[in-house]
Amino acid sequence: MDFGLSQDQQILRDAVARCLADTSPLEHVRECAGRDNPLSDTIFGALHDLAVPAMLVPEEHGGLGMTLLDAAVVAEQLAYAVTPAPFLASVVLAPIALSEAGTNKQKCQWLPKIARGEARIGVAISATVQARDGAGVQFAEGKLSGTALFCLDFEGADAYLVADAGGRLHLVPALASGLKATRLTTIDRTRSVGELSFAAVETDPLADDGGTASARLRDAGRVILAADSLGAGQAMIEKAVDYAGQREQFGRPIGSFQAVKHMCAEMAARHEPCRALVWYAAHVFDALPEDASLAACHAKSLTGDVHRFVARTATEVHGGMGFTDLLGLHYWFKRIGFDRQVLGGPEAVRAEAAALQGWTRAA
Amino acid sequence: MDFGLSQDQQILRDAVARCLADTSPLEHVRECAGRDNPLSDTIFGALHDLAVPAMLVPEEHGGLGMTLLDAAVVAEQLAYAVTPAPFLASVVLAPIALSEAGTNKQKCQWLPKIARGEARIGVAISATVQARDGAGVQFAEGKLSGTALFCLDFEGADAYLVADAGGRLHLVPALASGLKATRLTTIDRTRSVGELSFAAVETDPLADDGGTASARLRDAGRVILAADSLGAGQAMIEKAVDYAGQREQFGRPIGSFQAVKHMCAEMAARHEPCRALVWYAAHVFDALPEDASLAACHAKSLTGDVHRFVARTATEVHGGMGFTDLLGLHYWFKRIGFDRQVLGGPEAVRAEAAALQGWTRAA
Amino acid sequence: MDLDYGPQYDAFRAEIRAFIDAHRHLAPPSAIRFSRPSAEAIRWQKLLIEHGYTARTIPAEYGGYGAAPDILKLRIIAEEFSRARLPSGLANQGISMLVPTLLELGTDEQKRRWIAATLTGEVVWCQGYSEPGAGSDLANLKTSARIENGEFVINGQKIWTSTAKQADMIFCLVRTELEASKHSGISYLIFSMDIPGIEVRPLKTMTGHAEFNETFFTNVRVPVDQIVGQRGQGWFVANATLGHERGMLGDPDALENRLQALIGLMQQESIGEGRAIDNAVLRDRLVALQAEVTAMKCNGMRILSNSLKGEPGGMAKLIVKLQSCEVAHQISALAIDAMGEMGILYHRSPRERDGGAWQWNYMFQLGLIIGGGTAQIQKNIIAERGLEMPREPKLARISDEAKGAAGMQTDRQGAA
Amino acid sequence: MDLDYGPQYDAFRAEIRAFIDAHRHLAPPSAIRFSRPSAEAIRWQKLLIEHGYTARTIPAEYGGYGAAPDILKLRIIAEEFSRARLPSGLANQGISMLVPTLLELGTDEQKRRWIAATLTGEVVWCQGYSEPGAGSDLANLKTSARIENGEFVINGQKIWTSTAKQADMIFCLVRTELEASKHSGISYLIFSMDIPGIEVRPLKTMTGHAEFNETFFTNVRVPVDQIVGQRGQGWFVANATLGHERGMLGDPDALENRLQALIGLMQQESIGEGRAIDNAVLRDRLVALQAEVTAMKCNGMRILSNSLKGEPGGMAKLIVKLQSCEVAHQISALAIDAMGEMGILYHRSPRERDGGAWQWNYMFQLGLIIGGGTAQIQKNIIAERGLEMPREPKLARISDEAKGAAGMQTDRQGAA
Repeated sequence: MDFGLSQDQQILRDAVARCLADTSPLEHVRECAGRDNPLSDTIFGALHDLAVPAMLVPEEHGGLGMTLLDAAVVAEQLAYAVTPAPFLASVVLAPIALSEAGTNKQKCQWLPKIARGEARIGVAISATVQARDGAGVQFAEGKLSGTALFCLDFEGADAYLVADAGGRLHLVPALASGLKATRLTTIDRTRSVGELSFAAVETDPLADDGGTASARLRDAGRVILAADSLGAGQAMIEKAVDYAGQREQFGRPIGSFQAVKHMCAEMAARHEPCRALVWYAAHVFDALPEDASLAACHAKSLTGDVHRFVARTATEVHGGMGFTDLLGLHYWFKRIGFDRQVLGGPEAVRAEAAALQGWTRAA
Repeated sequence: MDFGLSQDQQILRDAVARCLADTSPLEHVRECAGRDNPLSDTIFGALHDLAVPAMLVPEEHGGLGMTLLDAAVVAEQLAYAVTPAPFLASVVLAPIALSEAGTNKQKCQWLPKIARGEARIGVAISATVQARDGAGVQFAEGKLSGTALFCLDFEGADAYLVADAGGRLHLVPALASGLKATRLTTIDRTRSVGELSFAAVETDPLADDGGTASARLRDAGRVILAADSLGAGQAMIEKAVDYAGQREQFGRPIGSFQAVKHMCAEMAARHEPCRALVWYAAHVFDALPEDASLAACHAKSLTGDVHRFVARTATEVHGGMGFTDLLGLHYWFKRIGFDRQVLGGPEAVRAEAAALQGWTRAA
Repeated sequence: MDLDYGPQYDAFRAEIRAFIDAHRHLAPPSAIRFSRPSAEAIRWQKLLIEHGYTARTIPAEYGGYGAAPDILKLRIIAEEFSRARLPSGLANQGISMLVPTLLELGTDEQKRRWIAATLTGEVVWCQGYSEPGAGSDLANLKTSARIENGEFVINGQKIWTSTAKQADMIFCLVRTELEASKHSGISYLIFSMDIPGIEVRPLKTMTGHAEFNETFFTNVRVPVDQIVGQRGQGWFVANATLGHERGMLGDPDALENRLQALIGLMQQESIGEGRAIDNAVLRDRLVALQAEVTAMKCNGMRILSNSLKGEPGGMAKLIVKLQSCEVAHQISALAIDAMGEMGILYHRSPRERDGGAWQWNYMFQLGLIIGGGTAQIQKNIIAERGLEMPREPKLARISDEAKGAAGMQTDRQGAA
Repeated sequence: MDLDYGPQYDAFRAEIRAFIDAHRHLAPPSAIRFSRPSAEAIRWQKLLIEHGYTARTIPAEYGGYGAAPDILKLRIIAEEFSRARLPSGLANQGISMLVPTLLELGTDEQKRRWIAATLTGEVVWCQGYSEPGAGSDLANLKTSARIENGEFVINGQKIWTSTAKQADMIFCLVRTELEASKHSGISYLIFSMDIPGIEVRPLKTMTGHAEFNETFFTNVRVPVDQIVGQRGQGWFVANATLGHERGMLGDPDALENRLQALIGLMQQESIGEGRAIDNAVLRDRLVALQAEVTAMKCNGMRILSNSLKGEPGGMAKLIVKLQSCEVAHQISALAIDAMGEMGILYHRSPRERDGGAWQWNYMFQLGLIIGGGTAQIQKNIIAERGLEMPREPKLARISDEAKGAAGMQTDRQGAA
C-alpha cells in the first residue's frame, strides 16, 4: 500500500521540473505564445532528452512502457511552467491509441518514431464528447468525410488520429489528399489546436472495437487535462502567496490581511484534494480499468470547477498586476480555462459520470 | 414613478413592527414553538386590531382591498419577529382565491368573517407544484378523494382550500365527513402545516377556471414566502452585525476582524437586491399580472438561495452561541429553511420560470 | 409603488423616440472602447447636447444644455438609447470626472476653457491617479512636482491611464509638499499630454489588448496656474469626483443587455442535437442569473426613486458595484460554459463567437472586480459604512497617516 | 502507487472479517450519540480490545492490546467495521483525549487507575475546556482553582461539556495562578462529577436536542494530586491532545457513508412521476459531491501513506477538517433539496425521512463547522502554517499575552 508517487516518479517529476525551469522560462513562453505555431522545438528537444516522448510507447516498440500516472506527473510540471510543447495528443493519446487498437503495421510504423521524437500525431476526438457546430466525421466505403474540431497538438503533426461517428479511430497522414487543416486560436496560446475537414479522405483505420479505444482516449485525455489544471493551479496559488507576501499596502504586506489570507487558504483547501484524485484517476487507468472512466470524469470536473475558482482568486490577490500582461499570470489563467472546456466542461462530464452509474433516466 | 413603499405602506410596516415587538418577543415565540399548535391567539388578536386579516378582503365584503405588496410588507415584519401567527394561507391566499374564483355565495359566507378575524381557512396547493409521495386529490362525481400535503395555516382552520389534480380549487369545511387531518411537524415550529386526506368528501368547488386561480395562489404564495425570507434574513444580518460588535476575542470585537466583516458585507450585498425584487414581484401581482408568475419565481428562487447563505453565514458569525438554543437565532434559520422549500425549492421554481418563457424542450 | 413615469415623462419619452427615429442614420457605430471620438461621433455628440440628451444639466454658458436636474429624464434618456442600441453620448473620463470637478472647484477661466471642448469630445482627457506603488492605498503616491521658475516640474510614473495615447490633456495627482502628511501634500494639476518629458507606454492586459497605459514624467514643466483647487488640496479635489466613477460601474441596462445576449447565445449554440438552453443544468444557471439581473434592475429603480425624493441611497447603493461586477462576470462564465469547447476560441479564430466578446468580457470584468475599488475594499465599505461595523484597530507599527489612508478606503488600482 | 495492502494485510483483513462473521450477533446497536455505553456495548468493547481491534496500541499493562503501531492495520480495522456497519469500538472524549494525555504525561498511579477503566467504557469522562468567554480564545479562561487545605477549590463555568450528564469524571482546565500570564497560569485537573458543588444543565442546540451541557462549579474541592502534569502547565498538557480531536473530525468513511445514503435517498424520493435522481440539476450536484468525496477519500489515503513512511501530512492534512465539514454539510443540503417540501419535516413528523437525520445533520454539521476549530481559524492555520503567509501584525492596544493566544490559533468553541 502506497498512495503516492514512487521514488522513480518523484525523480521524473523533479527532472522535468528542472528541465522546464531552464528551457521554459516566461520569456520563452511569451515568445512562443506570440507565434502562430507556439510549440517550442527547444523545449520538445529537452523533453526528448529526458525520454518524455517514449514514456507511453511500449518497450517492444522502443519506448519505456510507462503508465498514465507517470504522464500525469509530467503534465503537472508542464502546466506549472505553462510549457508550449506538444504532449497531450502526441506523447500520451497517440501511443495509447496505437498500443491498444493499432494494427501491427501501424504500431511498427509509428510507435518507434514517436518514441524517438521523430513523429508527432495530433488527436481529434472532441465530437465523441459533444458535437458542436454539427461537427462529426463519417466513415463510409473506406473514406472519411466531415469535420473534426479541436485536434490537439495540431501544429507540426505528421498525422492525425480521428474518431469517426461510431467512435472508431483512424490514422490520416497530414498530407492526405482531400484533408484540409485549419488552425484554431484559443485563449491559451501555449497549446495548439486545429480543425480537420475531410472530403472523402483515404484512411488507415484502427481496430473496429466499437469505440473502446476512443473512450480510453477520452479517459486518458481528461486525466491529463486534470493534471495540467492541477499544475497550473499549483503555480497560481504559489504566485498569489508570494505576491501577497511582498506587496505592501497600508504599511504591511497584503498577505497579512485576514481577507487575503483566507482567499489563499480557500484556494489551498479546494486545490489540495484534487492532487490525490488526479493521481488516483491516472493510476486506475492502468491498474483498474473498470474504474477509469468514472474516476476520469471526477478528476476532470472537479479540477475544472476548483481551478476556475483558483484562477480567478489568485488573479484577484494580485490586484491590478494580475490583470496586466506584465507578470504573465494570465498564461496560467488561460491554461486552466482551456483545460476546463476541452474534452467536456464540468457539466457535460458530470452528465457522463451519472450515465456511467446508470443514474440517467428521462428527467 | 416611485419604486418603493408608499407612505401608507411605511406606516403599516412600522405599525406591524411595533405591534410584533410588543406581542411577539422571543420568549413568547419560544413558548408557542413548544406547543403542538404554535399559532398565537394573542398575536393574531393584536394583528386583528391592526386590521391585518381584512387586508386582502375586497371592500365590498368588509375588507380593506389592499394589495399583495401590502401583504408582503407585513410578511417581512412577521418573519423579522419570527411570528407564530396564521398569515400566508388565511390572510393572503384564501381571500385572493375567494375573490378571484369564489362563487358569490362563498364570498358572502367567508370573506366578511375572514376580514373580522372570525374565520380562518387553510390552503393546500403543494401538489400543483411537485407531487411528492404520490399525493394528489381527485375530483369526481362531486367528491374529493386523495391526499393533500402541506396545508398551510393548518391548526385552527375552519375550512380548507384544496387544489385538485386539474388545479381547480375546492372549499371543504374542517369537519367535513370523510376528511382526515393530520398535523405535520417541520423544522420551523412557528408555522403550522398539516396533511389532509379525503375519502369521497363532499366539496364546494370554486370556479372551474382551468387552474387559473390555483396558479395565482402559487404566485402569491411564492411572493409572500420570499418576503418572509427577506424579513428573516434581515433579522439575521442585523443580529450577526450586533453580535460581532459586542463579542470580543483576542482583545477586540470580532466585528473588527476583516474576515468577519467581509462575511457580513457579502450577506448584505446579496440580501439587499432581494428587497427590491420582492417588492417588484408583489407589485406586479396586482398591477401587471402577465409578469407576475415569472417575477414570483425569480423572487422565490433568489431569496431561497441568498437566504440559505445568509442563514448559514449569520450563524457562523455567532460562533458557538449561534448553534445553541440560547439566543434563539435558529428560529430565523429554520424559518428561512421553511420558506426555501415550501411551494417549490429554487431548482423546481427555476424550471417553472424557464417553462414560462418557452425555454424548455427535451434536454 | 408606481412604475409609470407619468404623462409629462411619457411625452418626453415620445420626443426622444421621435428624435431617434429621425436621426438614427446620423449615429456613429457603437463606440470602440478607449478610442478617440471620430468626427462623426463628435457631430452626434453635438446634436445630442443641442437636444439635451447628454450634458443635460451642465450650464449652457459652459457648453451644456442647461436643463434643471431631473433624474427621471436622465433615466428615460438612458433607457431609450439603450433600447435603440444607440450611443447616448460620449462617456469618457473627461466628461465623467474632470467636468464635474471643474464645475465644482475650477476657476471661471478653467471652466470656460475646458468644459465645452471636453463635452463635445474635441478635447480628450486621461486620468493620472494610480501609481504602481499606490493602488488601494492612493495616498501613498510618489509622483512629485517641485516648483521652479513659476512652474511645476513633475517627475514620476502613473499607471492605468486608459486613454493616454489618444488624450490631449491629463488631470493628474502629484505630490507638491513632500514633507506634509500623506494626504495633505497632494495637488490636482491639469496639463497637456504634448509637453516634452511625457512618455506613454501601452499596458497590455490579460485580454491580449492594451486597454491601458503606463505614463512616465521626466521633468515635465507645467505653469503653476494649471492647478485645480488649492495647492495641497488635491486629495479632496479628486475625492469630489470619485463618487461619479463608482456610480458608472453599476449599470443595470448593461447587465440586462449582457443577459439578453446570453439568452440569444444559448438559444443558438448547439450541443449535439439540442441547443445549450435545452440542457437543464445550464438552463438552471441561466434562470438564476436572470433573477439576479432582475433584482439588480429593481434595485436600480429603487435607488433612482430614492434620489428623486432626495433620500440617500443607503445599502441599496453601496452594494451596486460589488454585485453588478459579480453578476456580469457570472454571465460571461455561463456563456463560455454554454459554448463548451467553442468557449475557448479567441484572437479572431475561425468559429469564434461574437468576436471573442464573451472571453474578453470574462477577463475584463475580472479586471473591473479587481479595479475601480476592489471587491475587498467594496466589502470594507459595505461593512463599515453600510453596516457600521467597527474599523480595524490600530496597528502597533503603522503611522497615523497610513491609517488615515486606510480609513478613506479609496482605490485607484484598476480599470475605468 | 500501490492500492494493495500486501499479503500479510490481506490476511489481517480476512481475520477481521472472520471475527465479524462470528461475533456480529454480539454487537450492540449503533451507538446513540452522547449516551453512556450499555452493558452490551461494554462487553463488545472488551471483546474488541481482546482481539486488538480497538485500543490496539495501548500497552497491555494499562488495559490495551499492546500491539506495535501499524497505521495500516488501524485503517483496515476501520474499513472493515465501517463496511459491516458495526461499531468498531467506543469513541468518546475519555478514550480519544484523556487516555493519550495520561499515557504521555500522567503519573503511573493515574495511568493504572484510569486508563483501563476508561477503555472498557466503565468510566465515562467529559471535557471541561471551553467557557462562555473563552471560545476561539481559550487562554482567556476564567474558571479558577485556589488552594485551601491541600485541595483545589474550583469556581466557574464550562460549556460544551458534551457527556457531562452521563460522565463519572471530568478532565478540566482551570486557572490556578491568577497573576501569571494568560497561558502559564492554567492547570489540568481530573476529578469526579459526583463532588458536591457541580451542577450540569443541558444545553439545547438548534437541532432541538441537548447534545451538550453547561457545567457550573461552586466551591468544588479536589485533592491537589488530581493534577496531570505540573501546576501552571495545563495549557501544554491540553495541547498535547488537541491534535487527536482535530484528526477525528475528518473521517472519509463517514463522508462516503453519507454520500451513499444520499444516493439511496435520491433513487427513492419521488418527484411527480420521476425520482429525485432523474432531475438533471439535482443529479449534477450529486455527481459534483461524489467527486469531492472521492477526492477526500484519495486525500485520506495519501495522508495514510505519508504516515506509513513517517512523512509529515503537510497541506493534505491541514485542509481535511475544513473540507470534510463543508462537503458533509453540502451533502445534507442536497438531501434536503432533493426531498423538496418533505425536506423540512422534523421532530418525528409523519412522513419524515430517515428519522429527521438529514435536517439534524445539516444543522449539526454547521455546528461542527463552527466548533472544534472554526472555519475561520482553520483558514488561518492553512494560510499561516501551510502556506507560510505572514501573521497579523501586532495591534497597538493589545497585550502580548492576548497576542500569544492568537498565535496559538486554538479553538475550543464547539461540538465534539
